[in-house]
Amino acid sequence: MDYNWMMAVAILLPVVAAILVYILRQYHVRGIIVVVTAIALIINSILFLLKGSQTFTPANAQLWDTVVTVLDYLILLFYIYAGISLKNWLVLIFALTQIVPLAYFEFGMGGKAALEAINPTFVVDHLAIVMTLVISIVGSLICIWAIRYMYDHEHHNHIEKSRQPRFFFWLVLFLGAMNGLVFANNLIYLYFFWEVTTLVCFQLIAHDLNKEAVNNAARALWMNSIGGTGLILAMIYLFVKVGPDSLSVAKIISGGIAPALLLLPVALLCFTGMIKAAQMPFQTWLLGAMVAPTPVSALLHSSTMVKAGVYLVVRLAPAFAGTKLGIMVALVGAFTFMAASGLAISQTTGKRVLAYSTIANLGLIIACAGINTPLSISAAILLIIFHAVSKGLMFLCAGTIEHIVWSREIEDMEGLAAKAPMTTAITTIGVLSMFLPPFGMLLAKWLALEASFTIPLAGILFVIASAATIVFWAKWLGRLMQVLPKLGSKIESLSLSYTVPLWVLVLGIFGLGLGVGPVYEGLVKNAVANVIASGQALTTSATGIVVNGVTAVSSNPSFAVGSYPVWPLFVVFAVGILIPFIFVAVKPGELRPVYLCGEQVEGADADEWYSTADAKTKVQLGGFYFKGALSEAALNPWTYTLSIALLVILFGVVFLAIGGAI
Amino acid sequence: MIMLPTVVRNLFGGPATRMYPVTTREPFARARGHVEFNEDLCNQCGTCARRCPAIAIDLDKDKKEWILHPDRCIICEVCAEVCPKDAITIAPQWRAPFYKREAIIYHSKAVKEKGEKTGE
Amino acid sequence: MIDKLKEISKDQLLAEVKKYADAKARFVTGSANDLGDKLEITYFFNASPGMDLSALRFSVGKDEEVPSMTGIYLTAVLIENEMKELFGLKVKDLAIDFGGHMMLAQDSPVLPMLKTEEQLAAGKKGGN
Amino acid sequence: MNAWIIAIVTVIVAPFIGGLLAGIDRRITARLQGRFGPPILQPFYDFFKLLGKAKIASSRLQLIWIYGYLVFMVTALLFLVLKLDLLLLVFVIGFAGVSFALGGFSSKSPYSHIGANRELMQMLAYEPVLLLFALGVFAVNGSFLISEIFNNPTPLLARLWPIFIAVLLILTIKLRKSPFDLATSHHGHQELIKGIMTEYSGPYYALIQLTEWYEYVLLLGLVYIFWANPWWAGLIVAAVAYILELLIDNITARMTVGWAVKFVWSVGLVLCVLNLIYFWLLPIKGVS
Amino acid sequence: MGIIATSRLKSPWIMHFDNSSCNGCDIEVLACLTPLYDVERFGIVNMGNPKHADVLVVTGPVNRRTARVLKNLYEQIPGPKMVIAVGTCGTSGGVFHNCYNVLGGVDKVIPVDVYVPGCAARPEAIIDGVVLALQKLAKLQGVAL
Amino acid sequence: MAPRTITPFGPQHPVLPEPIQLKLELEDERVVGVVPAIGYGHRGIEKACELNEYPKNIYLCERICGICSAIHGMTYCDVVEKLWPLEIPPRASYLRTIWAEMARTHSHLLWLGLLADAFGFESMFMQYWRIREKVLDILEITTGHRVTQSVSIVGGVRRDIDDDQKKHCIEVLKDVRKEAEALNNVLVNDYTVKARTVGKGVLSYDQAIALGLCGPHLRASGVKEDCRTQGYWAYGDLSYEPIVATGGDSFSRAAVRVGELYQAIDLQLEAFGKLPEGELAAKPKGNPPANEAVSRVEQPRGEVFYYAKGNGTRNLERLRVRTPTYANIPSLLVMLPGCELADVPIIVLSIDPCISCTER
Repeated sequence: MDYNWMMAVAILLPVVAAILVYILRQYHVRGIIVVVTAIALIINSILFLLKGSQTFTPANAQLWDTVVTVLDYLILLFYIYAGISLKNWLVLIFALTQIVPLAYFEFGMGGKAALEAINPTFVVDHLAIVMTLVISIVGSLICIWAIRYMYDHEHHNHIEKSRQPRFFFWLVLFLGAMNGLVFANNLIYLYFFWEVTTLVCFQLIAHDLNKEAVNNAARALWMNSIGGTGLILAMIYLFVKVGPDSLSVAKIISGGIAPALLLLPVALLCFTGMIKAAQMPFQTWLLGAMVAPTPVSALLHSSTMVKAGVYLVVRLAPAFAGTKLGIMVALVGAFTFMAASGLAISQTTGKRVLAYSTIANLGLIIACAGINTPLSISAAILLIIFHAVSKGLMFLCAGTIEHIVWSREIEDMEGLAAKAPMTTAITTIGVLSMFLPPFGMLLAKWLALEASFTIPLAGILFVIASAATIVFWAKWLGRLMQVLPKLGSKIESLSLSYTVPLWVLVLGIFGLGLGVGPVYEGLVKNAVANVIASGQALTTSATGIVVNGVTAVSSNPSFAVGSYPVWPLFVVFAVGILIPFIFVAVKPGELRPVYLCGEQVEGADADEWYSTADAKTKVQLGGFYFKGALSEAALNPWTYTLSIALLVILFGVVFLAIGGAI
Repeated sequence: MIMLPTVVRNLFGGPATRMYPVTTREPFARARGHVEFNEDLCNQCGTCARRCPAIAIDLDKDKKEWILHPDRCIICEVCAEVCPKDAITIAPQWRAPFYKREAIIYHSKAVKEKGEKTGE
Repeated sequence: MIDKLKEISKDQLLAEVKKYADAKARFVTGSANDLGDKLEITYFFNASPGMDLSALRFSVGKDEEVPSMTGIYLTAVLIENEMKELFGLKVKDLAIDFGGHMMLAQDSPVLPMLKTEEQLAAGKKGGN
Repeated sequence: MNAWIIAIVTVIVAPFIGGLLAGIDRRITARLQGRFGPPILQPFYDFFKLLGKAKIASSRLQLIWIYGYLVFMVTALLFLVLKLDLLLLVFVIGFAGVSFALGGFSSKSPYSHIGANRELMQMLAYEPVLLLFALGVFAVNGSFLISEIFNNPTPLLARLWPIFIAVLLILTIKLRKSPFDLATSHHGHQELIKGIMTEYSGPYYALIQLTEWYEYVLLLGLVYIFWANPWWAGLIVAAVAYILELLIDNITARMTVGWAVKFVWSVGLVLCVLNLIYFWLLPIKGVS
Repeated sequence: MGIIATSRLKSPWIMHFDNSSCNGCDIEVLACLTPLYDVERFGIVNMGNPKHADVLVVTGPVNRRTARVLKNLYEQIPGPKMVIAVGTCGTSGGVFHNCYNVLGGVDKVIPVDVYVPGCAARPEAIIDGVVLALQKLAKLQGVAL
Repeated sequence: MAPRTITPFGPQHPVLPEPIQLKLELEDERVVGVVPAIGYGHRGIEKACELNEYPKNIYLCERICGICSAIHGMTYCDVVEKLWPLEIPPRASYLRTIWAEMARTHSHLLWLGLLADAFGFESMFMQYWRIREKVLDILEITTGHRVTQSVSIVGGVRRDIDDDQKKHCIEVLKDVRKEAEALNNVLVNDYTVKARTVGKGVLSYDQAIALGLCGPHLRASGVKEDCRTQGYWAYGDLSYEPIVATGGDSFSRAAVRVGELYQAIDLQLEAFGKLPEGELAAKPKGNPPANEAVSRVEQPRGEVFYYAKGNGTRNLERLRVRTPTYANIPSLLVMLPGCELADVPIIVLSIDPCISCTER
């Protein structure tokens, strides 16, 4: 297929589809459009993979430049409008901090020259292909799942005038913006797509239009506007200090610019990425975003949009290789990993746990980028892939559960295994895949730990975070399992719109996990090479992965640092969990009520006991949340202080280095 | 840590265990173990039955039987104390466990003539 | 004989108990007795520190209500519940009400501590 | 194919060693308490008796997880005897632990529920130490592979003794000894009855015992590798560590879970970190 | 399964339940576990939980409330199981025969295999009782004790 | 929505030797609410005492509680003797005192062992119970039974202690004292033990009075009250001073009992030294007269209160027994909320509960 068409499908098709779903308001028509778009995007992304690394500049470059410029200002003007109409001064201030320098840059300083100076406009390398695969496949599945979810959502909330067309408009539009973002080479284009994602984010968080939703949307908007400001400042700095043609991602990472000049703009760009990736102390916007309907959380706030932040940091890794900035990036990421994992323990709402887990894993990816060795970059890119699939699945599970028990509270999910065995089974796989072997997430985390020796402090933070991760996931899973000794619960019937994406993602988890060797060889290895050139960190075989000692510690090429037998571990998983799951049976006569000190009410299914005055009392089990020691109130003063200090040190290091250079 | 000397002393000092039932310690001389009845002395006065707090002793005056319910006896020694003929004694050996609750029936031999007053 | 026994009426009860509470006396226990037509209630107190015992006594008809002293001495909650279920004393405003099943199970005898006719008869005979 | 033979032999022999260790444990514990104690083979009697008990359960799910506990514990042991990746071994133990806790969660029993939560808190305490142990091994050998430990003539103990002390703490937790006998209780004399194990009985409880035997061997194996060369030195270290655990069990009161986490973090974790910092200040072997 | 039958005799785990006993027999049951008598020599372990127990050791007379508890506990013990009634009150109600809330011996509620008399039953007698119970089990299974 | 756990704690529970149920409401592991459910030990002894002839009640009252059995019997005899009133011979007073203190020795050793078991210190439990067997042996030698001593009758005692037994007892008591010292040292000074007991279940002086506590539980809060100061039996002749601690927590309760353990041994030794010769029992004349009497005796667990009313027949009209635990149980309602689940056994045990006493 023609590359023009492929780019058009990737970026413009979602725009067209978005407009169509907005105009054609019927449920079924909308479904068809979304499904067709999804399939087209998935096929298209695979074509990108087959085509390999390419560059692209649109035919009517000037026309598109103008479109981008105009839309930029429209978006920023909307921010100002939003700030005024919501009476939210932070939104207004940070909209102004964007529009004023942008206008000054483009019109006062002649920044428009940069638009023409940069060639190509888009660079589709392997790292970008990894991203577009994630966006197109996981993103599309989430959109399909959303069809039914939004229907149920409005039905349950008795919304008379459907807002679904509007919802899907933003949702589908977003896929195009994300593709554009990861392909963009020109920083001005990058900025444009960046702002589109921020706008979509704002619109979708506010979707339900209640007070909390609007407030949280505004918070997301102003925080990400700080990031936007950072991007603009980086562009201005590069434009002034280096020249118009330096506003190109390829140029920044090619090593063609003096490192001292690059340090500040790269730091600013990383800062922008960290805000998008909700790193501490900017985590609150992502937590607030959880009020949105679950497809939004799944698509924007876990598997794709926030990945834009880490994508930017990983992409820029060559630009801070070997600097203290790299160490600081690693520490900010590692600290976020630890603090967010710890805070997740005290969360009572399923989606907030997922949000903290997302923040934590994004932190890990950023830390890997900061460590900046072939091994760690491999870990980072594997994490991007596996996290998107697993966390996407987890959000879809959370949403499906939400529509079974009509609550987002973990406590209300107690005993879900009896009510909805299939959803529970899928959720179980999702949770296990987040933090345990043999699944990909653990593999990547294991790689990250093995890579952490260059920045020891990061390694220690990883270790603590890993332990906390176990606690909050297992705790949640445990609540689902807490069932009465009932036999034979019926498998729940769910709409295909729910089940197909869920099962595809489950297959994806197993497929990617088992096929991590080919995935690495065929995809990740090249993507790593896009970031860091030296050597090959891993060797894969049919059964597993071996971490090579070549670049890490020893000059002896046969020296292995670690090994991960992938297939044997999957066999162990099958033997230990799947086979018992199928074959362990309990006969009705074998069931006994739980031990309640001898006072249980008779009958195998009773969960009551005789208490004071022989009255029957129901057993109630509350989850453990350690509200005293681990709550946000207790930990946040520390996390804020430390994370702000880390950011200050980060910029301090940069300014010291620049000062030294001058 | 302060417990360390004690446990180490235990380890090397050998166990304090009495290896019952391999070796059995003789019961103490006046321990209250079980009730023994001397058929030859009992005159069926019934004091023991009346004073027993656990109704463990029955009398069948017609059959001249003195009936002990070992499953009810609390070995309080009252029967032995009140018996005017010292027909009841308390032996130090404890009563062995059993599978079935059964009364033990004795025949009183020194029964007085009918119509004579039973003493206290 | 019990030294320092003070006969009162049930209406004076709370006021008298309050005096003990104000003097920081320890509540020892209570005792009820079935007199046939009435219940005789005795409460024992100990003037702490020391072992100085004193008592309050009143009698009530079996259908009369008695105020609870659990508001003053929480620890009386057991004895009041016990008198309620064993003697049928009607106690008002209990801090924790076990509903007549603190000691007794659902199939236990009802008001087991009330005296039988023979006991009452024997008691009168012996007392005279 | 050699690896296959080692694996099969391990799977068969380890429970016998573990069971004997449990028997010795009970005998020595009895002697420490001034008692005579059970026969050394008592754990095996218990095991076979449990196999012959009637099966009862209070939910199907709880039975599933116990297989996960067993299989992953065996896997961890195989990682050790096949001298694979130490870091991954810790994660595999983690799966076994999570599986065990989930088994506890999988019934509506308050005791196993609280026990499972305590188990997770204990994991919070010991996971970092074990992971840092792996990092420490890396700092010494430049590799996470256990085979490299055996190739190294200097014992780990010489340079990782602070981590060794921390691992002994973890051993106390994992062997479920006082003061950390919190989540399940060996003797069932605590506020949670038998914690997670409360609802398992008969053959399923036998499976837990079997898993514990594997765990004993695995844990002492982890102690063993602190002095892997020559082969007998590690055995002595492991034996001494085992006796030490029994002593500690008998001279301390059981503590609370909060204390356990605080203590292990403030002593064990700090020891590990100090040990690692010492190494990171020195150049790592092989790194230019 | 010879080995299982043999093991059953060598590993009788007990669970002790106090009905409404006076404590006398309870402390004697506990005393059996302590150094002087150390029933762990016979593989006896005191389990706090019916689901792990083989032998239910009951002390005290059954009263109207514990009857329910006793029955529940008995049902939660997986078979094969034995019941030992310890003490005179557990056997028959003993000195509490005329107390209104007492139903009587343990056998009013659940089947009892062995009675250990005594008020309070001595530790030696309790050990004898367990041995008697094991003899009964051995006979049922057709293996030698 | 508050995620809380509501769970039973008892009646069959390994750390509770006796049937009582606490309905616990937990937040994580913190106790936020507690409701006790009792009645598992209720037999109806008070009524049976009215139906029995009065001498039989000795044996029934002894079985109110098997741990303080001897003192229950003595107190019953004491209150019935007060109905006449009947004077008992001095040797009987001394023997009662000796046996009461011997019972206290064994009871405190038992309790110290159970407390050790409650915080999972198994070896300590075993050691206390090993020592306790020695005390049980001398109890059996002198009274005829390890547990239900049954030595008291209305008017005096049933058995005597001869010189050989006396010598043997003194020897054993000194030995017990020596062995207990090593263990008590652990209990009072060991870090892990203190971490589990200090500051658990604190009651102030005023709270202790308001809750009407008694016994070591009361004295651990600093209230110097002990029934033995009344000077009944031989206590008036012996040098006696109540042992008091001021912490008001579980640790102080253990400390008071440790002190009383030594004191009990000292009192026995002193009483053995002063043991007068003479009759063992006075014979009561006729039936208990129509009168009422109160007897308050210090048991190991605290003050036991017997109220008796005679009516001239062979039966008592009313016997009321208030046992120490009856007074102490309401304090659980105050002490438990706010503690950890792991502290529940310790706090419950710190009052040395005797449920069979409480519910009779």
